[in-house]
Amino acid sequence: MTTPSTPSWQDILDLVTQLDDGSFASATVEFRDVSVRVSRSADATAPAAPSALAPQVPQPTATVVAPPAATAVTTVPVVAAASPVAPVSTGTLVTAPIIGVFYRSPTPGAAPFVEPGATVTADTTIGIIEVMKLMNPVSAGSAGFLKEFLVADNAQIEFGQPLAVIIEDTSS
Amino acid sequence: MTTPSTPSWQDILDLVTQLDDGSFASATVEFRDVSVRVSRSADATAPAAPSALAPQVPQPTATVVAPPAATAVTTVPVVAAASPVAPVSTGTLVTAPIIGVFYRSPTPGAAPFVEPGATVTADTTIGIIEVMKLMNPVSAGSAGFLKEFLVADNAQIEFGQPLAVIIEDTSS
Amino acid sequence: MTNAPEGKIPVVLVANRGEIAVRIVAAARRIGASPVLAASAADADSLAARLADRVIIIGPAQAGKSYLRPEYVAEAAVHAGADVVHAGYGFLSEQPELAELLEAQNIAFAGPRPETLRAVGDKTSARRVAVAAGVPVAVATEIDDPSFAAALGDALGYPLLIKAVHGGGGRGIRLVHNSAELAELAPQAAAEAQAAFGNGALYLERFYPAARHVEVQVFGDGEGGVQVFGDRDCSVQRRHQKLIEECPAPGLSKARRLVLHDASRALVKALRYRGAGTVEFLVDTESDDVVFLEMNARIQVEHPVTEEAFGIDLVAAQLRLALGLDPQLPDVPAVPSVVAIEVRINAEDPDNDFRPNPGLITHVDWPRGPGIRVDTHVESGYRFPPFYDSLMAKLIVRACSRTAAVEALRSAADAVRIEGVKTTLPLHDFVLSHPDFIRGGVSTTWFAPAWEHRNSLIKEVAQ
Amino acid sequence: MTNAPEGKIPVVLVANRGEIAVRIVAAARRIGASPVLAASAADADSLAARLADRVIIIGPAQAGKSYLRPEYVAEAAVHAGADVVHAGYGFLSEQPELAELLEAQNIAFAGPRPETLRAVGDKTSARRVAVAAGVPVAVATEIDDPSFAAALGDALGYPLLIKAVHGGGGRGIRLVHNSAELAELAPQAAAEAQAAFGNGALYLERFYPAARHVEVQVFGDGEGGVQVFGDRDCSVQRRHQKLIEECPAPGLSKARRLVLHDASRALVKALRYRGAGTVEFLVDTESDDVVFLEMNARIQVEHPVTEEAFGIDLVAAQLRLALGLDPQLPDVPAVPSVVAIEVRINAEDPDNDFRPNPGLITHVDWPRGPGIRVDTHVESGYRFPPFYDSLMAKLIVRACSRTAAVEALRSAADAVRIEGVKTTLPLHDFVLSHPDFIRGGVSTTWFAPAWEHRNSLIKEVAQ
Repeated sequence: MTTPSTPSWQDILDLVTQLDDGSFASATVEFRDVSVRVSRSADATAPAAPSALAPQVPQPTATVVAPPAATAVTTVPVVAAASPVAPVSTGTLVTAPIIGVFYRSPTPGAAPFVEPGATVTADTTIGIIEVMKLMNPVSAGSAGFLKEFLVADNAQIEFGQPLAVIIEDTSS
Repeated sequence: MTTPSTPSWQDILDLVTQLDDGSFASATVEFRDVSVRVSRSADATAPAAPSALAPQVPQPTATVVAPPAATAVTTVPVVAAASPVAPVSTGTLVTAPIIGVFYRSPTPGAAPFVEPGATVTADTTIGIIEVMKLMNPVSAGSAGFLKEFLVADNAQIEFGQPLAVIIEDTSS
Repeated sequence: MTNAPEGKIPVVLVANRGEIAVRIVAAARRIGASPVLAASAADADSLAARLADRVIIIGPAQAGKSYLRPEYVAEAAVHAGADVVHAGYGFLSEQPELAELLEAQNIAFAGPRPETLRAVGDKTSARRVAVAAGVPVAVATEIDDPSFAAALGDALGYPLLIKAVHGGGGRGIRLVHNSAELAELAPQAAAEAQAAFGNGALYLERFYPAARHVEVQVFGDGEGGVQVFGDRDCSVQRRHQKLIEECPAPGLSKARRLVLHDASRALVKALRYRGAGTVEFLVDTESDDVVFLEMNARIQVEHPVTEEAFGIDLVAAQLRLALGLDPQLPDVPAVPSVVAIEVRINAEDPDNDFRPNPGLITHVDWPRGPGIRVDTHVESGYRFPPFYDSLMAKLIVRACSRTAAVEALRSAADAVRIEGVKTTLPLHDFVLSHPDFIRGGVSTTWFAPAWEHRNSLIKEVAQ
Repeated sequence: MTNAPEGKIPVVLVANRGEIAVRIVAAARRIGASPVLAASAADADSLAARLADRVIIIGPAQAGKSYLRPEYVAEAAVHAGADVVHAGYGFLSEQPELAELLEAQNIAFAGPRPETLRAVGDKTSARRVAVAAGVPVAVATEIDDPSFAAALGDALGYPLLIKAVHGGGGRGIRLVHNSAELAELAPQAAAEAQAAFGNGALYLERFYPAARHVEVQVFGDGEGGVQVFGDRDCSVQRRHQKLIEECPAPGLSKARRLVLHDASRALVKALRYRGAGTVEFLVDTESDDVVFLEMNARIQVEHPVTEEAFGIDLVAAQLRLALGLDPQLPDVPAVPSVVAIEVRINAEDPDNDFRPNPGLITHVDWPRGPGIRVDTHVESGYRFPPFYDSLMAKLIVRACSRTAAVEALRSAADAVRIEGVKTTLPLHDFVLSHPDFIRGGVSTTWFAPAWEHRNSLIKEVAQ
């Protein structure tokens, strides 16, 4: 039996948008197991102990990935607290366009397509995902430099799972 | 299954909108397991201890009576919003100590025990409740004047139902 | 019996709480009636209250000032414009006073006539009716002279109990295993009875150290007509509290089942019994003896196993009969084609001598799947009250064989999640996995030592 | 087939969504296995996702990029360490590609062998297998020369359909009622078929204007062993979509039932069929004809009525068999001792030509009570997605007779509360109250005109 009106992630985003559009200096919203606190100054929002995401339903989310993104690239402008996989980070996430096994090199033993810190264009291949023997290249999706990989080489990954962070080239 | 009177997420959003449209410098709203705090300055949102764990089980029905009072007298210091029966009023409620039929007179056609506006002591009988042919007197419970009856003569009443309002004699 | 006027939706007053109130509300819906709940102030927010069309608060939380008061319930029935009152089990369900108050108001009572309630409500009178109807009862003989006790005992057979005629509450009871023991203890018992109760009169009763509790579900039309809906085994008990029940009783021979069913039929016929009832027996595992215990003149906690096994709705049938309608119960075979087993999940701490454990149930998840039924009033966020009994839920599983049912019930019990209070689920895990229970047919004395043994093993491991 | 290593808890990958995913999770729990859900991103928060031990997102919301991709599901099965994959119904459940990919990974598929899926997946090949097994099929005759059509038609019997051999999608089909009509229309049909399909070849097929849809539930051991679990009537249909199903099919003669069951048994034996399957027939109400339609090589939406009627768990049996275990299904009589009926509650607007009606379900309340089963993934606050089919819930009721079951289902359907979206509940209220349905045995052509009639009456009243 569920939590009739437990807000979805989209609801949370809507709320944050609304709060942001509003004129609040800070705000705290708690609803069931959800709490949202925002502030216009950098200090006030230190989330006290009762952390936001304590799902009361046996949420199997350990493996579930942040926003069910339809595109492979998601912009993460603020704290990405939703996914246990995604670290707190700014930048642009490259997410898996497909389920499979992620490889950083074209063949075992070969050099990786790119190393962290490397400059990439939107079309730069940063890895491949193998699904049932079929290889699918993954490109960076935006230009900038590749800050870090979020999954290990050879890792089983799901659709939508964050793979790497690109710091976009804002000068261009 | 659901909680008719637990606010939905939409209710929360509406609330936030309303608060933002308002001229509050800060606001805290807590209801059941819900709390909303907003502020125009950066200080006020320190999340108080995770708010009261009132059971989220819904409150029933139109016929149910205010606080399940064990005693027949309930003080209503502020707006009595809980009961659909009790009007917004200050004073002390005389509630039914028993289920039955409420009579304002000792016998049909006789004069009422008291009329609204009359002065009463704690022991003044203000009516009787008949339950299966047994008569149970109801006393005012506190001294003052009887402001009004909240149920009609001859009405079927439940345990705990507000019967009358006494304005207590504060001079004494 | 009252017939609701043609076209009017009948109103059912539910005069109970907890899971059975929810169950009665469902039965009212089932027959197209409008359920109204008579609740204490503590239950004003309960699931049954929310499912009912209306709630009438009859008194404060204490049952003695609400659920146990016939006049309050009758008053609520009048307020509700009720056509019938269903009192569930416990509380006023077998009180002739309520039935009589309602009769005076021309409101039906979903149960037997008041005189039937009186006839079966008292053990002595129930035994008298049973004997008259040819129902087998426990053999008992009064001892006129303690020095002749051994001869009487030899005629009865051993083991047997020496009881004080004027005793009670288990006091002055002695278990003896043979003639010599009886000869030795009888004078002693007489002397003690004289001292304790002012009267030394004794009687002897056969004692069955390893008997099963088997009961027969009956439904009478009030005019001598009887339908039997199989039997239930309720032998897994702790201090006379049933823990697990099943339908049919496993491993009963055809002959023995016939004795039970025929005796029950005879009793119901003799009483011109109206509605649902249960005839309880001791069924010895060491002899062919079958002994009448008592008749319960109400719907039982464990009625769902019978409903599941036969595909019937006993509570709806009670309401229909009380309203003067056809109860719509089919004739069924003596043994159903499927097996149903129930476990009672109580808010008790099994590791703390089953101490009641009320409180806030922060989260609850009931299992799902075919053949699984959960009768409960408990939901996430429910504050389990300290005022009433500790039954949280009945988990019932139906399957095509007893083996399949035991296994399915174990899986289902394992899938129950209850957070916030301690429950008897560990007990069920223990019983449902125990080879004795899996084999079937344990006696009422089986559970206590088996559980003791389990606890001592756990203690050993911990040390 | 893979045997899970001794002692390891088997992992079941659930490759579906909605109510059937919840159902498969329950079956996994039932056999003590660990359920892992392969879900699209749209279903990451679904009830099945919360009930499973783990969720693996296989693709975006669109089924074409998630649930319909065998390689994604197989990949998820590898990630999950699955021992068996259950694909429910629809999506990949009858796709040999998935079964083959899994076979290559040594993961069991809870369904027939890939070659069986191919054999029965194609109508022509299925008909060939059926004929070989002695299963009655619709009589059809190819017309070599349109001018001889009438003679062939007279031999077949009327009414019949003229169909183009190379036609399809219902095009070029003509209904004729007698010899003269046939003689007149055949040359015309040949000319049109020539024009439309480049080939004028025609054939004649018996047409049954008032036939029922009756299907037989089978379970094969994969080596020629067969168990039959009765029959279901699914004749209440709208545009070939089943709305209401029941077990057993009402009013079938013993002889006719025997034909259906024996034919199904023969077909399953001939295929050495593995697991649960359904053999569908047209059963004419105007003659004794029985005609094979097709075999569905999966668990069906309507499987619960069979489970409820016989007290079995077909989905657990599928999983057990796929894991190399005893499916633990009993032998049952041809006709169950109780009756089960199911209504499908869809998120469709019956007053708007059954337009799909997804959206936020603000509140839902399912009925409770004995014999009531609700298979659903819908809860209060669920946002019913627009991407998939409109099935919200299956409400199943079991009772001791068909009359009792219809009545109980009507009460139960009446007690359903769904707020936020329009549903097909008004349709069920209409059908369950209709004397034709109450009588039992309506044909597949019954619903459409009856519903039309109801709507025109409502319109009249409104004017």
